[in-house]
Amino acid sequence: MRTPARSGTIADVGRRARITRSGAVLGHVLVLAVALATTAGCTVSRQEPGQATAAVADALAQAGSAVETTRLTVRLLDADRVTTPVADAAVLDQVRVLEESTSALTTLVPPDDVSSAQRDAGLVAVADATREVVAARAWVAREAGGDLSEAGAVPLTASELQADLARAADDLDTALALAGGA
Amino acid sequence: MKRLLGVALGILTAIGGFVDIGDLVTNAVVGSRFGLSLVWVVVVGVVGICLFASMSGRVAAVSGRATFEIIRERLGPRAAGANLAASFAINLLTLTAEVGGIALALHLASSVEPRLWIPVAAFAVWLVLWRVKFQVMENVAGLLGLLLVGFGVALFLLGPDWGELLRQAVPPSPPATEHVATYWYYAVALFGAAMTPYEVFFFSSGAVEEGWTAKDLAQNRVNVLVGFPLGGLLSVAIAACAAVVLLPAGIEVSSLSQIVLPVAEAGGTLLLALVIVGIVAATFGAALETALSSGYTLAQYLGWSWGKFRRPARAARFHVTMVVALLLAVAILMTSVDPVAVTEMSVVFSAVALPLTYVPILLVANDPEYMGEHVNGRATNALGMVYLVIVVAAAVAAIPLMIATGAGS
Amino acid sequence: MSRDDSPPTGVRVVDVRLHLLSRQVLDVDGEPVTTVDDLELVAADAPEDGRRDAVPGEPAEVGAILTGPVLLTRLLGGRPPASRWEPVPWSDVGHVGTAIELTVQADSLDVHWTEDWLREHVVGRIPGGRHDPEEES
Amino acid sequence: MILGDLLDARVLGPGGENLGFLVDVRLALDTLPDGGPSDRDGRHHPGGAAGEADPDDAHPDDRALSQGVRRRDRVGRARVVGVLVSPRTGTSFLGYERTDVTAPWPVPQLVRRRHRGTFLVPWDDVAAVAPGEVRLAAGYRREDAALP
Repeated sequence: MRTPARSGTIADVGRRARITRSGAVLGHVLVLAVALATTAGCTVSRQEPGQATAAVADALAQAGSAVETTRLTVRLLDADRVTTPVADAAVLDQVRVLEESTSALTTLVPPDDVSSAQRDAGLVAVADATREVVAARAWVAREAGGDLSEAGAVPLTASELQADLARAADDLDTALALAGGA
Repeated sequence: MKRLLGVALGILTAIGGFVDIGDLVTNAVVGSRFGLSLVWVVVVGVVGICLFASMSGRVAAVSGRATFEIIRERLGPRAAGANLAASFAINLLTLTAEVGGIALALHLASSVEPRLWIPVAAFAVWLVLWRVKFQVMENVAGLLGLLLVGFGVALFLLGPDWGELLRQAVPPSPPATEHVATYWYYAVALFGAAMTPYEVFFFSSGAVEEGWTAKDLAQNRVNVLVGFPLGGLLSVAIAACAAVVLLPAGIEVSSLSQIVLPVAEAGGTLLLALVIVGIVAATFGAALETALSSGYTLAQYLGWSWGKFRRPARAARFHVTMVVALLLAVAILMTSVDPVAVTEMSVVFSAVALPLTYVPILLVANDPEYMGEHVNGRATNALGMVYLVIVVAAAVAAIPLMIATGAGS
Repeated sequence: MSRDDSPPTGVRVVDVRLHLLSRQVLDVDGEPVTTVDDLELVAADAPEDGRRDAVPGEPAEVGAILTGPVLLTRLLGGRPPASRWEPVPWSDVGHVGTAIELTVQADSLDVHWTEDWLREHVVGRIPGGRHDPEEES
Repeated sequence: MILGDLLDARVLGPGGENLGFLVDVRLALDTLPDGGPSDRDGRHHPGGAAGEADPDDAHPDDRALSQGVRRRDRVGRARVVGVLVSPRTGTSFLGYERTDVTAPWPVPQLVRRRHRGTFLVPWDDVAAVAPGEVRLAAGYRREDAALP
């Protein structure tokens, strides 16, 4: 057959044409995605100056959720409505959430004095909450039959623990109000 | 009588098989943050998956070709190859989420570290794929998954203010504390969770392998049209439990352990134990389906022999693909990534990938070359086009919303 | 060529991309073999032994279904040397429907080496690899 | 020659003018009488387990639906009829411009519009094939692209 000599030119033209076509489609898709992303991005409050304050509020809301989860878990375990593996897992998960809140606050660079004060208040409240949740985990372990009775920091009763957790939750709320959160 | 039993079994497994880790996590997260104000999305998603699954089942049964064979035929090797890469990656993400879900649920049952459960769970999935008669595994996983009805029981035991729940749902009224972009982000995630594409690969491949007759097709349509809406009701119950117990306490769901707390509150340890078994079964069943789907997509694109009815040696590349997918899933989980985060990611990307499978199925369902007299009717096509718009809109919006909201935080 | 010599009863017009390319190829037992990645065109009415390549403008017909590396080059451009084609002779094709059905068994074709290799060296060696999942064990 | 050389190639007229892209190749398949020596009954599904049985006299409800379209004619040679040229390329693999499928509205209508002007050139009129480029002979014919 009159097979084309592989003289390059024609072959290259054809191939290039093909590559350009698929490249053009990909290009359109990318442009569309970026355009959408930027327009959508503009509508969100994160882009505004109160960024640091919002980040503090987010971290505190997260911590608040963790403390409330722990309170619920302790109440359920005390009423024998939840199994100890679930209770232990639930509280352990909350310890991790509080770690995240802490690192969110510690890695934040507050741009001004106001947000700096908010951050510091938040750090104190989260540290306090972490202590209480860790204590709750020890209490759960003891309820599960782990021999931790020697550990001095473990609250003796569920109601003591609940009171501590409630105080920690209130402190978080106060700090959150300071950061303008609901 | 036996026939009735078969229908009942089919419906029950469809209900149990509807909920997977994606539905579980997304519904609980949404319930704890938005109450029932996103229930409408579940309704839209359930109608969509009914339409999509029954259409792909019909296409597969009539044409004798499974979904990814059709995608390759219609889109050609290049576009279908891109589609394959995306679908396979997202399916792998879903598989990872399901295996992680099994491990988390077993952690709740045993308090043994999830990291130790991950390889065990993956091995068990492989063993079942390798050895167990398919009908058996599908029915066992589906029926045990039905224990998730415990969420519905819990909702009644909680005795919520039904009027208030209804007010949240109709008209949808999201809490003022949440940003509107976050609301829509979770709407897309919930839609992706209800309409996960792997169910369609799975469903259509089954139809081809089993060589469905008109009778089989009719029965499967019943399974889908009755089972999936009831499964959707289960999803709503999960969201409602979170909305009743967690939302007022200001708890935002970020882990599986929080999802089951409302059940414990309502029904105590017994109901809790049943629900945990249900979660293990539902995620295990979904892990089987997603692992199979990874084999189906690749094998169908490349024309390999595939299928659960073949001896593994008669579908060697198919089985090797599934093993590789499971190993990849384990490797991802072993980087100590949070399975719940993987799940949230997987449902959003499922929404992104939906048009890739939905569009070819819709087109082929209208092609007389494939379908003969069984082409779509007018009503199906009208609904099909409405969903085409919804599916494309969700896919286009998903990633911008994800970036804008910082993945919903 | 082992095509049986019954006279054609008619003609069916198909478009390659629409009806043949990327279709599933099944062997005589219904086992999937491959997909149609490309087709080789040869000169029509050539002597049996000396098959000639197709020439534009002169009668041409399909000589073989090609699979294997041809897929990769169709994706990425270029074309593999003829020695790397994995051909299934068109004379082995029986039916053309939503799948292409062959009149021979997959094992008699040499387009299967990856499957065979994995079967012999990996899957067949794992306990249960040759077990029929539908039989009670 | 392989088909990959032809598909998506640029199509040039005898004078080198650009006519569009080669979107498809048309073949004529000889159909053979069914039930010949190479025909076998009782193999309808890839699934071995479900694939047995199904005698042809079974009740229609008990036969796999896919039998209706899966096995069409037994075919013989596949001769090249001609090449299809579209002024544009891309979505043509859907083939709507060559069939009379109208559903789902409005997809076929839009695709058809995009491929208006697609025509069939008989293989006799193809003068030369080079990678990425097909040249037509002088006095080439443009025929209707519709599939019969």
